[in-house]
Amino acid sequence: MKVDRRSFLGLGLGAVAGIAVSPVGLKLTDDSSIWTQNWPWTPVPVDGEVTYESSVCSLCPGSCGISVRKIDDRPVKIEGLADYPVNDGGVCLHGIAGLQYLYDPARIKSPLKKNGDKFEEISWDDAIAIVADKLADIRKKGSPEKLACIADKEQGSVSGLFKRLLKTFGSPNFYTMPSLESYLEVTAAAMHGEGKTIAFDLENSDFILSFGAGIIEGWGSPVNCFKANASRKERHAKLYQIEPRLSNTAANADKWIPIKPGTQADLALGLCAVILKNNLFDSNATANFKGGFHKLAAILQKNYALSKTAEITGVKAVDIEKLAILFAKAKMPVAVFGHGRGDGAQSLKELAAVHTLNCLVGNINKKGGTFVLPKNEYLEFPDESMDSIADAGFAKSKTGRYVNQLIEKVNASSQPAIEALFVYNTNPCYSLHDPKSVKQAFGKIPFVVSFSSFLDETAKEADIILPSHTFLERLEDVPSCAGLAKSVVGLTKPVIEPVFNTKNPGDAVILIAKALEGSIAQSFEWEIYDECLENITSGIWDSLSEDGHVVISDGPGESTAVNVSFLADNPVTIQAQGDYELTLIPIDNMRLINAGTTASPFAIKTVSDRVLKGSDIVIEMNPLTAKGLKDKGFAILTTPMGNARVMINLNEGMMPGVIGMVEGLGHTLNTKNMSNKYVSNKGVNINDLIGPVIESGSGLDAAFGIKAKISKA
Amino acid sequence: MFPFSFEWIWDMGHVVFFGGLWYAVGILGAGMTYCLLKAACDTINDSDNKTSH
Amino acid sequence: MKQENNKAHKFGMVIDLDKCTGCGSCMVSCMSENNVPFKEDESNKKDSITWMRVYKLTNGKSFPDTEIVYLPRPCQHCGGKGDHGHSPCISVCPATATDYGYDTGIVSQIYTRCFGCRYCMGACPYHARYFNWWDPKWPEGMEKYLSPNVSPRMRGVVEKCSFCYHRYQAARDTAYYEGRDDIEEHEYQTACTTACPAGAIVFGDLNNPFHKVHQIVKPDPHPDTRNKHVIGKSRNPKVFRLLERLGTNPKIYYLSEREWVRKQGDNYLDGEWDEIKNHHGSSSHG
Amino acid sequence: MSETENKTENGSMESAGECTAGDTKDDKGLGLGVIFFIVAFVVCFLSGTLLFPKLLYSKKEQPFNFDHALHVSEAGDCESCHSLREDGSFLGIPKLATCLDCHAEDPMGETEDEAVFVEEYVSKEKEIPWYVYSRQPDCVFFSHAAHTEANGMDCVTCHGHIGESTSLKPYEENKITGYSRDIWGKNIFGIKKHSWDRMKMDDCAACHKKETGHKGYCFQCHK
Amino acid sequence: MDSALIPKGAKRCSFPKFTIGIAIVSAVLLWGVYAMFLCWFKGLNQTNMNDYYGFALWIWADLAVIAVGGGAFFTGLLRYILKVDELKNIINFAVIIGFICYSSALLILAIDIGQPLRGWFIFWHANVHSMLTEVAFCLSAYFAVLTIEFIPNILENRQVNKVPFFHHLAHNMHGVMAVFAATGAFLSFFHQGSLGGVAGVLFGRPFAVREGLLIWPWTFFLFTWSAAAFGPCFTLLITKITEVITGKKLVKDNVVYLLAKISGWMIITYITAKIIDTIYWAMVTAPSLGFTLSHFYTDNSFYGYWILVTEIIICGVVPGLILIMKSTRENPTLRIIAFVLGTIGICLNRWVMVLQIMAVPVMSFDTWALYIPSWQEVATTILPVAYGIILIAIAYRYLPVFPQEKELNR
Repeated sequence: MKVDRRSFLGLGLGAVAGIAVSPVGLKLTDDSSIWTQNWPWTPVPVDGEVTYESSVCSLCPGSCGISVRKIDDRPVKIEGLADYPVNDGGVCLHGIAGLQYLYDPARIKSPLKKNGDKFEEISWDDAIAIVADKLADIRKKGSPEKLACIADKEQGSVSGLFKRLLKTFGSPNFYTMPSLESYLEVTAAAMHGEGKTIAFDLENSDFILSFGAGIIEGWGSPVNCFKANASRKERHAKLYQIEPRLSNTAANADKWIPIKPGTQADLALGLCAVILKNNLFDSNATANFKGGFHKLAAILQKNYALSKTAEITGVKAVDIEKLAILFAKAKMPVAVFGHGRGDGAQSLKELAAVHTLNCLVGNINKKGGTFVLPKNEYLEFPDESMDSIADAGFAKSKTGRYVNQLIEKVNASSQPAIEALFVYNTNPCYSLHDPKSVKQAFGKIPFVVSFSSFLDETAKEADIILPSHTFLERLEDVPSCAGLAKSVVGLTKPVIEPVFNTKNPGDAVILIAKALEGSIAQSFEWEIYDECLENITSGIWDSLSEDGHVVISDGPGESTAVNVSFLADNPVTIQAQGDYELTLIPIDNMRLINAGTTASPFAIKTVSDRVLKGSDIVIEMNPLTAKGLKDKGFAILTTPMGNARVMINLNEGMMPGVIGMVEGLGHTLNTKNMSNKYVSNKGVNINDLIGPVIESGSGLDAAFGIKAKISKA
Repeated sequence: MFPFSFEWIWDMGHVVFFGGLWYAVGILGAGMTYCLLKAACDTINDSDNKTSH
Repeated sequence: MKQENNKAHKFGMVIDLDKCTGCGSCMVSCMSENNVPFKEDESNKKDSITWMRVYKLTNGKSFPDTEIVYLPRPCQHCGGKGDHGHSPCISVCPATATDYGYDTGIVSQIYTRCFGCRYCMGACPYHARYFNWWDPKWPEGMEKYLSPNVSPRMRGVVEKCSFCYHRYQAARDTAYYEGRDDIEEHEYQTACTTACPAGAIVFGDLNNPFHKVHQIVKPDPHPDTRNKHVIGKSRNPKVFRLLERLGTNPKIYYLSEREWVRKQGDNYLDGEWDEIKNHHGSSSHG
Repeated sequence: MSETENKTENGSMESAGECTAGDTKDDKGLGLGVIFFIVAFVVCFLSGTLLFPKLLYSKKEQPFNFDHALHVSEAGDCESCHSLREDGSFLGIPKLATCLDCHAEDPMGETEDEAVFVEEYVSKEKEIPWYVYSRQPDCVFFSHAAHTEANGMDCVTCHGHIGESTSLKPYEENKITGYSRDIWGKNIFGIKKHSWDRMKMDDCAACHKKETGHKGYCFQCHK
Repeated sequence: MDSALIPKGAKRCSFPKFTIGIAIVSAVLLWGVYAMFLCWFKGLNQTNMNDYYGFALWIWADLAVIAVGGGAFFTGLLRYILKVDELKNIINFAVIIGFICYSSALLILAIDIGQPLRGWFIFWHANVHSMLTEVAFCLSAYFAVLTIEFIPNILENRQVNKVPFFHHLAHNMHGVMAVFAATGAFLSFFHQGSLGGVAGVLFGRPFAVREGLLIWPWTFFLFTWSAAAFGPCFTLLITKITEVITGKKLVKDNVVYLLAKISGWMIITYITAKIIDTIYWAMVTAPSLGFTLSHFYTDNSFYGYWILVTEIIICGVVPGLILIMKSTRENPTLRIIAFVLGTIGICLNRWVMVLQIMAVPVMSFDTWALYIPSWQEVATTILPVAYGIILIAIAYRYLPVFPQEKELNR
């Protein structure tokens, strides 16, 4: 039998026909496409039972109630908590994106110790021991005041524990970063006496006069403000916005009044002058004025005549007059201060001038006006036991009045002014003006301990990092602040087991205190932070733990005296540093965060390409200012502090002569083996371009911007 | 594509579209089958002729 | 079939542009709810997936008369000409990867069916459709927050807003379990609606006169007198739809007191707007 | 050049010669071709039908055997364990906690499987990694409530008589797609005799068409 | 070396020279293939396309090659159905060009989709309302027709034809070619049209949308017509290029004149219809949607009125006039100019109907979207060109493509 060509042909054809009739072809075609529908590298979320857990978001001072949707024990979505007194179901984009912080690539996964320019992982026991040893040394040397702490805020039990540690250690050097709440307290202290704070009842006011406060840019308790703003339409309430730029608040307001940057204080005083001149003030209210009301009135008539105010501020005289009358005649007007988010630099002159308007129209402690309230005090720490070292150290005066002065002092002295520094929940190496000098100061402090959750700019400067749980992993009390009319204490609850080897910062403090032994350890009698919290909030713990929040007060306080002595001394208005022609001012953008934390990848994703393009920051200027620079072109922005390459956005909403640059970009969250490329190395940190300008008298950094020039790149 | 596939509905669109299409494809198939068969026959006839000669 | 049509929902949305602050909560809530991925650089908005996108509109005037309005734009869930369900995208999809739910009025997108020809994207004048140019990747561990209610998409397919259809499915499951025929207005709300801190978004059934969205929009059930393809035009003169003249019949309505904003909702020849704005909302039937 | 040309000429002459040679033995050649055709056809068809599924699917044993029949007789019905949650979602295969509602720390029976259950999972508090025969891909949304509650369907319609089985069959996983074989069906041609033989989309559609008059819209079953 | 395969009596360049030529083009081909694999394995992020430009360079290339490949169906129609006998001297080449164009088009589609392994869904899960479905079906079916039309020519290769079965097959296929050609013309009519319909049905895109007849927008008919008009132009252009490269005259002038004349008249009638369409669209369709013509041609850096003038006047009316007038048609230089302009014109038309549609903003607050292709896109676009050159070279070398070659090159 000869196998010839035809046999092969037959064999081949037979094979083809056989395969064709078999299901192989059909099945493989089907399966290969199904394979593309289930690529093994595309994750498949695991299904399970849906549950909701209530908690409180503590990403910003807003302290909104949140509802965390979980699938079995896995949180998958954060939503606003309905009926929560602060936000009633609303929630901002940063809160919603909270879960991204949980798994952030820049999270610190265990305690770290700096070794050269690298960090090494160490155990918690070792880390606490190192910190305690170092602190014990300082104490042995007899200068316990050389331990300092910078925290994000004054309120709350964790800050309380830090303060308590410092006090029992023997140091008065507890600092907080500038924030709206700190300005409210400074203003209240200057005008109503110590230990008070101010709140604005925006949701009941019928005329909000905002001196640049970004009511919908993240000012105060953001979601609460969003709601108050949105309800204006139904309430027929008005919002007038005074600032050099057409911000979102200005755009959403009933009227935008552009003003030369840095002259808000002058306009406020000008308005006061008109009100006084036309007898539009509330005479019952002015009866409470102390500290030279007549002196102030005389100064106002002299220095803030209409034409003069108009000249200083760039607002037309008729408009000023109209505005003053409108404000004074409104049923319940309220004047609000704080540029943008209100946590940037501020002068006391401006704070006081704006608040004087409130005092003049008599809205203090009235519904829809401003509330002067005692500070949110609900914590009852047991008395601390102090040894002699502690007593001596704590009695000394603070190294500087505010953080800025602390940094300045550290940089100025040749001997270490501070031996050890704790940094908790804040990022001064990013968010203070001129971060370079802050880093320099950190370099001069021999021992820096960070309690950060992320390897941010400040944590990178630390010698030891004791990583904190994120707000989704820990129990903590969250008092509302930042001008919120209701004072509420919320309870942040752990909604997930800690993802990494981190601790509640409260626990870390307790451990350190216990390791220091003696009277310090005695002052920290609790085993763990959770026990401490229950203990020190015993007055409200039951309802706090049951309802997740407690409303401490819900309305105006009692009438109060007004002290105008600061203004009566006729303080000078702060001028921007430098002598270039243009003024650079920071822009607050709701989709970014300008405090220490970086915005989440989701939030960064929503940022417009007219704010951030690739890794280039985009600045805003009026076409009249541009002088030949093209939209979307590149330029070099120069200020006395340095320069940066920027992209141009020609924007008719900018006042001519003013350049706006967004805050919250230019983070550098990367080291050799840790980075968050989604949010890092994008744009420029505006604080690099602005230096602090200290207001005499108040000591506040009041740099509202800086002089700048721009040239083609 | 076929009346048994999920998207098929017996409506004008499907009847006209696939009617036309299957008709055209049918002609092509039939034409090619015809050519192939005819060629095969011709080849066999040719060789028959050859061997008989 | 007819009976079913009578029962049919027509889910839609009305967005109050005067309340919208451009804060971005809706965008993030959507991304978080729907497992939308993110990548290193998202500043090229032409390849950045945001089912809900907030546009910034200006009145074009110079300082200090400039005005800004933000316009959130989800998928418009077009009903197509005459509202028959032939939206621009559905009619062009060659593989039936997108269809019109006649029971809900929702335009679907099935990622596992889509083979990525992108014809639908070309057809959509709202740019509401997005292509997965890249494989979705989450930083290590972050995939743990993904929701099982929405399937993550693979590279090479188109995706878009689904009106959070999974929430409708979940609400219906509960209703079935409790032996109810239908769901309540509050049971089915999209993620953007619930997230909006300004309460600018209202969602519900446009066919249901008890729903808030119907009460604000007051949709005209008859064809527009000037364009027979347009159905469901709002009888509220402050309410408009985007590109209504094209006959796409979107289910997203916008509300604004400002005339310049309403004008930017569509394209007009010179002088046309003045004529149209006077007629706006007054249909021959209404 | 001319040389090569000659060679090819020769070559073609040869092949032409061969052709005529073949032609002379025409019948035999054709016959052999037909036999080869048939043999190849049969071999390929059979391997495509019998061998191919063996290559395509990998068999996996369940962690231990589970006696459905016994549990049904003890616990009542399917819903006793495979229940709907209060939000109407389907629990699927119960968690260990559900098992422990009846099973105490000690084995109830004396089978080896029960021993594995107690030692490996109960005492270690580990969930049992069952392979799910009817697991649909991630893109599918299936509402059990819509089928069992709203329309009173029986579990058997889709899942067959698994409740009467005393042992678990091996789980067969498609190596390409990762699907359970039960989705395509045991029959490699995709032919089914019972409503529970296959769980492809077309099977859902056919039933929907029959029961509701409409195959349904994409989003009804997809996510 | 390969002389046994070369048609009898035909002179071809030496094998090494041929090999070198092919090798050079193959290098380009491989570059394209590399880019193709990048797109397949890494995804379409390799391109510069984006969500605004979902359709871009490749789809243009796709439409363009199909348009210029229209010469095959139209010449076939004339040759087999209308029995214009002279065209038998160019039909083989027209078919080969068509085959190249259509196989390229299918390849381009396979690279251009996001999920190539699911490409068959377009057939299996077809949505009959989509123009793209119609394109896919008719394109594939017509590609089958072209293959069928190409087969006899392959079978006529000197060695292949020696096999009796193939000899008979070629003969029989010639016999029924009219049936195939008729089917091809039917399919071609629809898919060329559907490609036009692809743009014309986009009622969300006022730049693209056209009114029309029943379900077919005017662009449907314009596309078919323009492919029939400009396809032969391209066939003749490639014939001329082949003649220049081979240094031989391959087709008699009378054949060229005839086809050029037909093409000319088709162009003139097409361009008249196109002008009417454009005017109607500019005056009625677009304004009814709130758009003026200037909206489509201003406020951007690329798409100006020049494009309209170039497409319609310079690359439409001008070649049409050249080709219908005997004196200009028979002037070799002018004729070639007309072919080149015609080819540019049709490609420009397809460009506009793909890319400009994507670029024009529709929402009043949207902006123009322009895009620059990445090298991968360029490479995969050049890939079919290289493949075409190779296939033409091989076909010309080994197949009796031009019946008049022997006669003209004694």
